[in-house]
Amino acid sequence: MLSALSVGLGLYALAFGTGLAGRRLLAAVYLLSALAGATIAIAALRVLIAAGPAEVATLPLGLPWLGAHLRIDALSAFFLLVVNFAATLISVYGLEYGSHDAEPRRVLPFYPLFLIGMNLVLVADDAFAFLVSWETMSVASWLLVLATHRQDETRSAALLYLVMASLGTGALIFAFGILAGESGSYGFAAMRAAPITGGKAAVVFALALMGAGSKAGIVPLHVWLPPAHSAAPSHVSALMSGIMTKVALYGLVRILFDLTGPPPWWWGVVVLAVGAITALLGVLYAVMQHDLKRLLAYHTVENIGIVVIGLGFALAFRANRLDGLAALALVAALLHVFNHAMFKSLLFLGAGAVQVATSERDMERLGGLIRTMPRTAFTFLIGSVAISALPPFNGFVSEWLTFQAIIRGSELPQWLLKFEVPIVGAMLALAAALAAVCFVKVVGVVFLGRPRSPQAAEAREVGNTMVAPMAGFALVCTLVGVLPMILIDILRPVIALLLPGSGPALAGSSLLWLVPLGADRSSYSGLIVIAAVAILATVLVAAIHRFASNRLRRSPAWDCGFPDTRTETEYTAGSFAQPIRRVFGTTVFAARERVHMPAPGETHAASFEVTLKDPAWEGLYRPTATAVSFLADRLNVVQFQTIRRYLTLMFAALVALLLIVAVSQ
Amino acid sequence: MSIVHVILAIPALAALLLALLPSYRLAARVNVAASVLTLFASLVPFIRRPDTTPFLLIDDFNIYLVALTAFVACTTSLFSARYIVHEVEIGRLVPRYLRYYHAMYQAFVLTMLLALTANNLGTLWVAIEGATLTTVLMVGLYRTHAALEAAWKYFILCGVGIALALFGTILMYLAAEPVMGEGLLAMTWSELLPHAAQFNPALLNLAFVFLLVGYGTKVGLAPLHAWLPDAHAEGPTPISAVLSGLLLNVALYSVLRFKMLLAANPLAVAPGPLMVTMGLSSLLLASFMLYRRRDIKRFFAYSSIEHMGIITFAFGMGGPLANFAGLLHMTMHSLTKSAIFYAVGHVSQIKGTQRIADIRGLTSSQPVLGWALVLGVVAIAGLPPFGVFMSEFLVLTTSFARAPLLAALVLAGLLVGFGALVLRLQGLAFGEGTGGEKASSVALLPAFLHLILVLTAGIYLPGPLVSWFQTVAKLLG
Amino acid sequence: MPVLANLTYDTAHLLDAGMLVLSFALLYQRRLFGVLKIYAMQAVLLAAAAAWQAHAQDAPQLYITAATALVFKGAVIPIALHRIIVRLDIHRAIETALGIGPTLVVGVALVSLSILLVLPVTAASAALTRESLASALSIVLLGLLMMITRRNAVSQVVGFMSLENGLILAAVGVKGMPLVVELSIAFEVMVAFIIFGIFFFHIRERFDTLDVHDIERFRGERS
Amino acid sequence: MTTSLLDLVQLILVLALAPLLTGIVRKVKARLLGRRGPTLIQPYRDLLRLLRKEVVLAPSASWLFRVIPYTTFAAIWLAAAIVPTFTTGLMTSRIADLIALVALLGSARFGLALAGMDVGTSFGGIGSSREMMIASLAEPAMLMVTFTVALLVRSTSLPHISEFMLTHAVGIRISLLLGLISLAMVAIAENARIPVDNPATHLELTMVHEAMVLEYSGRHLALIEAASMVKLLLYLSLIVAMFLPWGMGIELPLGWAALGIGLGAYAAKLMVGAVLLGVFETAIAKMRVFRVAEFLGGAFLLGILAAIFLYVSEGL
Repeated sequence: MLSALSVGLGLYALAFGTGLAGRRLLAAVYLLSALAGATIAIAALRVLIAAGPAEVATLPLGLPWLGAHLRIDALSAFFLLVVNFAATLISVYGLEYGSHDAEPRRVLPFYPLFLIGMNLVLVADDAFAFLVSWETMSVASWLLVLATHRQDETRSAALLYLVMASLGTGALIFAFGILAGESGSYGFAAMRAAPITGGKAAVVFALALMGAGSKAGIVPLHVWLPPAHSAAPSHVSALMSGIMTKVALYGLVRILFDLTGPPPWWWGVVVLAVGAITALLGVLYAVMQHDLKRLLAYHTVENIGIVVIGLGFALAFRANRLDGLAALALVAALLHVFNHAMFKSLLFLGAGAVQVATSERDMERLGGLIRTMPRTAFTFLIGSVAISALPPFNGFVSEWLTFQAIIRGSELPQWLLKFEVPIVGAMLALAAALAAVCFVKVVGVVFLGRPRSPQAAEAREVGNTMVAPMAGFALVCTLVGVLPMILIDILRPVIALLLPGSGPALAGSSLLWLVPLGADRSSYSGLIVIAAVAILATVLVAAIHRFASNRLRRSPAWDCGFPDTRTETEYTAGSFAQPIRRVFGTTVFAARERVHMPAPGETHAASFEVTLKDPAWEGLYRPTATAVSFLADRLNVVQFQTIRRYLTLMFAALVALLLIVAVSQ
Repeated sequence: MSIVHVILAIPALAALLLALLPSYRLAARVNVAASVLTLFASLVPFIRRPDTTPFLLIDDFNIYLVALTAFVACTTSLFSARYIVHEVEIGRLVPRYLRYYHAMYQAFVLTMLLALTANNLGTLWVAIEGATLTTVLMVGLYRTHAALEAAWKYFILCGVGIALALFGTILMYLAAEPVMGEGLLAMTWSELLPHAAQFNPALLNLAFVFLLVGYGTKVGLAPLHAWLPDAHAEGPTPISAVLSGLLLNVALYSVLRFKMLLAANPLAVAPGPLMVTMGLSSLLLASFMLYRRRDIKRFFAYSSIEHMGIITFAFGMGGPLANFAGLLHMTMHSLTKSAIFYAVGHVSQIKGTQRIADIRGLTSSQPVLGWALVLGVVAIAGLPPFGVFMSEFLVLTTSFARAPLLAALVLAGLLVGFGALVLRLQGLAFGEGTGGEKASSVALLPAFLHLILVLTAGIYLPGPLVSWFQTVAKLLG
Repeated sequence: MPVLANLTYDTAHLLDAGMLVLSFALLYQRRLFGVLKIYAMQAVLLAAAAAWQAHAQDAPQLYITAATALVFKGAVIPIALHRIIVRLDIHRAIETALGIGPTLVVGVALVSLSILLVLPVTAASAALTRESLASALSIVLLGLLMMITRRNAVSQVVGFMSLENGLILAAVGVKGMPLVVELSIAFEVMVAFIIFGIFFFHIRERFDTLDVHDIERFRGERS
Repeated sequence: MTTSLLDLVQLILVLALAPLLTGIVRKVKARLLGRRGPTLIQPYRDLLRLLRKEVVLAPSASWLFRVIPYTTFAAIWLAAAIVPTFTTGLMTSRIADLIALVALLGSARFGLALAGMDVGTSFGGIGSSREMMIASLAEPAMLMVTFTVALLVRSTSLPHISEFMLTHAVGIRISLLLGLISLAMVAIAENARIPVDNPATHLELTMVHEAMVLEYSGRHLALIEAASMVKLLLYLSLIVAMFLPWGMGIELPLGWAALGIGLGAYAAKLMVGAVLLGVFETAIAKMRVFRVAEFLGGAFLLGILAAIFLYVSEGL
């Protein structure tokens, strides 16, 4: 594996080099990246199947007395698989998409660098190497976001992103500071050997949640995510949303399940609450959004929340020695990590295709693309059903498993958890349902109906090199949805690593049947469901066309007798979201609708505008910004003093220090 | 005649020679040549370390600082040659002003090297004072009202500082005299250190206060920092580079020398708290000040104050790791900041302004220069894989394990400053470029040289350097 | 010989005290020429003190210090400053940033602080050293105080120089301090620079202009 | 009989009974309003008539529009077949548990809502958006009921639930009662019945489901109509299977007697359900669309309440 990894990283590095050379070598960069991704992904897959022992290596880099420790265990391998598999397809997509970039030179070098950073995070085995890779990842992605630097909002997004990323890194630095202790033993091995407990562990927990969470985008540390992810070029958005957030979650899992000792039960309480709030708020934000890529980014927030819920249950069960259930929850979480990486990448690539075809991100100006871009539309549709957690696709499987974990939540002894579990379940259910709403909106407004703008009307299907990766992702989504056990089998070594003695996860399951909790409990067979529906549908079609009628006539839409060909009369994303906005928006986002209807005789158009307030922004970020600028203003007077006053300052400092000494004697 | 004498002799002779040379073009070349020679000379001690004399010494602490100083002086002289020529071309400078510029430059280098290699507290003081005198004239080089004001302020504030430092030195002798007996011995650093344990701790404390305020003024610690931003902003850019890259380091070096003496004395009040306080105040003040800066050079000058604050904080915290971090950070900062000033110098020449607001979209209009600036700021902002990250990582981890509250303050300061740096950087380097650019021959070799060094240090530190750092860190307690 | 020891001690003490009193006088004095005169007197006293120390510690090199003090500070510098004042036609009266009364109060506080600092610290060292060190520290602080309470450049320079007097006094007071001559001379150079600076920079009135907008324009910040 | 055969019976049964059920409901309502009302087999006639008609398709309709009716119908049909009706011993009941069932219906609705958006008429949009809004509240409520029951039974597989309810002395529990009410409310909403929606309305602005499928005609419309009939049956049998599974055949192989009892009991329960629904619908008036949110919110909260009740009682 290590050899494969080094080969892969070498290829990435080569891609980085060629990227510096400029846009002529665009194809080379993306091909090399794809190649590298494939190499590492295959190796990681083999490691997981073989379920061998962890491989370690130490390089004479980084902290001189420590060196850079690398370690590839099942957990790293799984995430390596996720990252590099997705990266491979996305790189292929980049071959064509990249040539549409305004300034490829601002993307080419940093794209492989970004991937290198993420890969290194996954294999780092000491705090320093981990954080260096972590920040390298941030810097590279920051520069990638700045690829569209000419828009002002991009720059503000990039600024917010990098500052939040550094805040997270700061938190992680502190967390590792505690784990390493005053002696400064930064190696993960040493941390595992001497697990901390009590107050220190609590601080580490909080800091890790904050550090990894700010990168993963858990509420309220999510504000940077949508603007940053949507500002970047779409294949980069796919990397950031689909993959980088997973790397962040890897950090969380690594610290909470591996580096710290057995968790106290209240960790579960906190993580569950955070996850549930993140999932629900994320999807609510998304429903209110009409910018395609922003909407997808907000859904990333939601899905991160779902994963975090799974982790929360894993922690809670583990704290109560219910290792079997912990394993179930962890499988659900990790499975969702994989699934989200797949369908979110797919969706972002689809959004990219739409952008290439129409140069539009605003949903209100799209529509009817299913006729002009059928293949993109089809793959995007699959992605949408998958992310809406509907069968027969992969999103459903992981959420189903999460629900199974929730149902067993009653076996947790602590009262707080007992009360929390059903509420978390309710919020998760609500989130899932709202996701469906949101993606009916997306598919319905973007791909169905009639084009709302000339660009949308003149859209052309994108090339095969862009469609093929999307099709690949769609295929994986379907496959995992239909036969989830093939992936869950791969997950077993990870579970064995993180929850030793939990026994094989989902023991009762077979390739066909998914049985989480023992034979007569509950079961699901994606394959049979899809097969049955398919058979019944075909039978119906055959029968009806044969015996009833197969005649068909095209004629204008009925529309209750008032067909109106103007596309202004179409239902828009805004109007589609209105019911939900009425129900939730007013309370959560202080949503205000302002309608201006011109009086009869006035010629100008009527107007309708909606204002939303992000509670996190209003409550947390704006005050901070205000405080900083206030202090900056106050302190700024120091710059404008006379020399005599500066001397007075010096004098005061001297006297003060002298007084200190005088007192201390 | 040991190598140290050579190291000192080259700039001394060069200064004399340059004082006689009328043509600034020729002088610039001689300046470069002398600097290169000094650099080579300064590498010799790595091979054979000269033995200590009552006045001069080379030990683990200053051996790499001497090399660093010579190196930065050398690269800056390269940059300066190009810069000065252009300044004269655009008429901001007239050759008459430049008459003693290069002589002063070499004299300044001499004082820096003397201060580093001085084994005698008096010599050290004289060297630092000399540094002040030589730089004052160069800060005031443009003779504009602002430049004169800056130079004058610099002179007065540092003059008072120097005076206080002298008083501290006298006290230090007073503390040593009973143990070491009268005479030179009691002012010879290499002799003081072994006996420091028996000195009168109370006197040591008193002396350290004066030395901290005195030399601290030159380090630019808040609230003694007032001279620093204007001196950087109004002087010619090569001088800003050496001020940030060398002078601050050397001043801090002299403070540390005395800190060692206190560290060696068990009874003395640990100087830690004092340094931590001043370090933190500098860090916080500077990081907030960054937001309101409109002049690009003053902006980076404040960033220098910020970093001096971090370094001082690290040494104040003490302990092998924090001290190691401080030493590393000193080196990294001097390399990075001088590189940034090289880039900034070219930028302000090309744009014909130092107003941040008037400089935009450099990566589009001046790719190489723009990206050099981006790299520099990324490095100074403490982002990996550059060396500054390593030191900040060590400072934060070690201090958080011991004093969480202080560490949190440091992180807050760092983040605030970070925000300002990124904000300005994005304005400078990205977005639509502004027109009105004057052609200029850009020599970025020095800048990239520095940045490559910083990058390598971030990934791999050579063994000897590490061992020096570690021995010094031990001495610093 | 105890008597002689006493004599040594008393003389040194007398000189130090005299210098200290003159520092107060500097703080009190409102007219520039008066300031210069007082400074000159202080310099003379310094020279005497140095000479006395040279005699007491029989350290001949201190005679040089004494001589330089006498020549430069006692004569050359005051005269030079006198000329500058006349040449640049600087207002003869002094503006103070802090009223004379409060200044003197602060001064007393500083003196007590320095005594509080020095006397306990130097219990070990010779009485001679202790006294002169205490007064030296007071003189230094008072000089600094003068710099920050006066608005005129010249009086600030004088403040700086009396601060330097304090330093030299300390240097000569400390038993067997080497390099005193070199250090004091190095310091003279700086003082010379400053005086030269006043001339060179055409600083008629002040180190700093009080017009704040002006400063802001200088520092390229607003505007 | 072998179970595979029974599965087939189940599949046919749900399809065959669905229109009849609708017919009964209509009849009951007509009678309560003092009309004679159509015959019970009228729904069958309607469906057949529609099947024979040609399809009129808007020019802007895409392939999705034509595929959805079949898949939707197939999905709902399968779902109906999964719910145990007269016996718990069916293979079909195992392929998806309660949660998967809800999700399967979700997929069907997803497709239908997309179809509503496809032609690009404003009515389709209104219908889809309101349908999804209702669903977004109904689905969680449904899941909460599921949790409640699953918690008691420690399983989400329907046959297992029914067996448990039959064999164990569950007794009357507050949580179950709350769950039942909540489920009933969800069923009303999901089947577009009064007071949430009116299947027989012709006032477009008050329509939800009907507006969504407004553009459908011919065989497609027939399939959608049939689908909603099957769905109604599905929900009734769901309530039956979860809360009153009396008479279901448990032990396999199922003897003729048991089969008879099972079928009889099922038919009787459907009858009662239909009558109750008819009475309810005539007794109450339709509510404004945005009141629906409160209605379903109520159902949702009842569900949560039920779950908490049970979680806590489990804890004791």
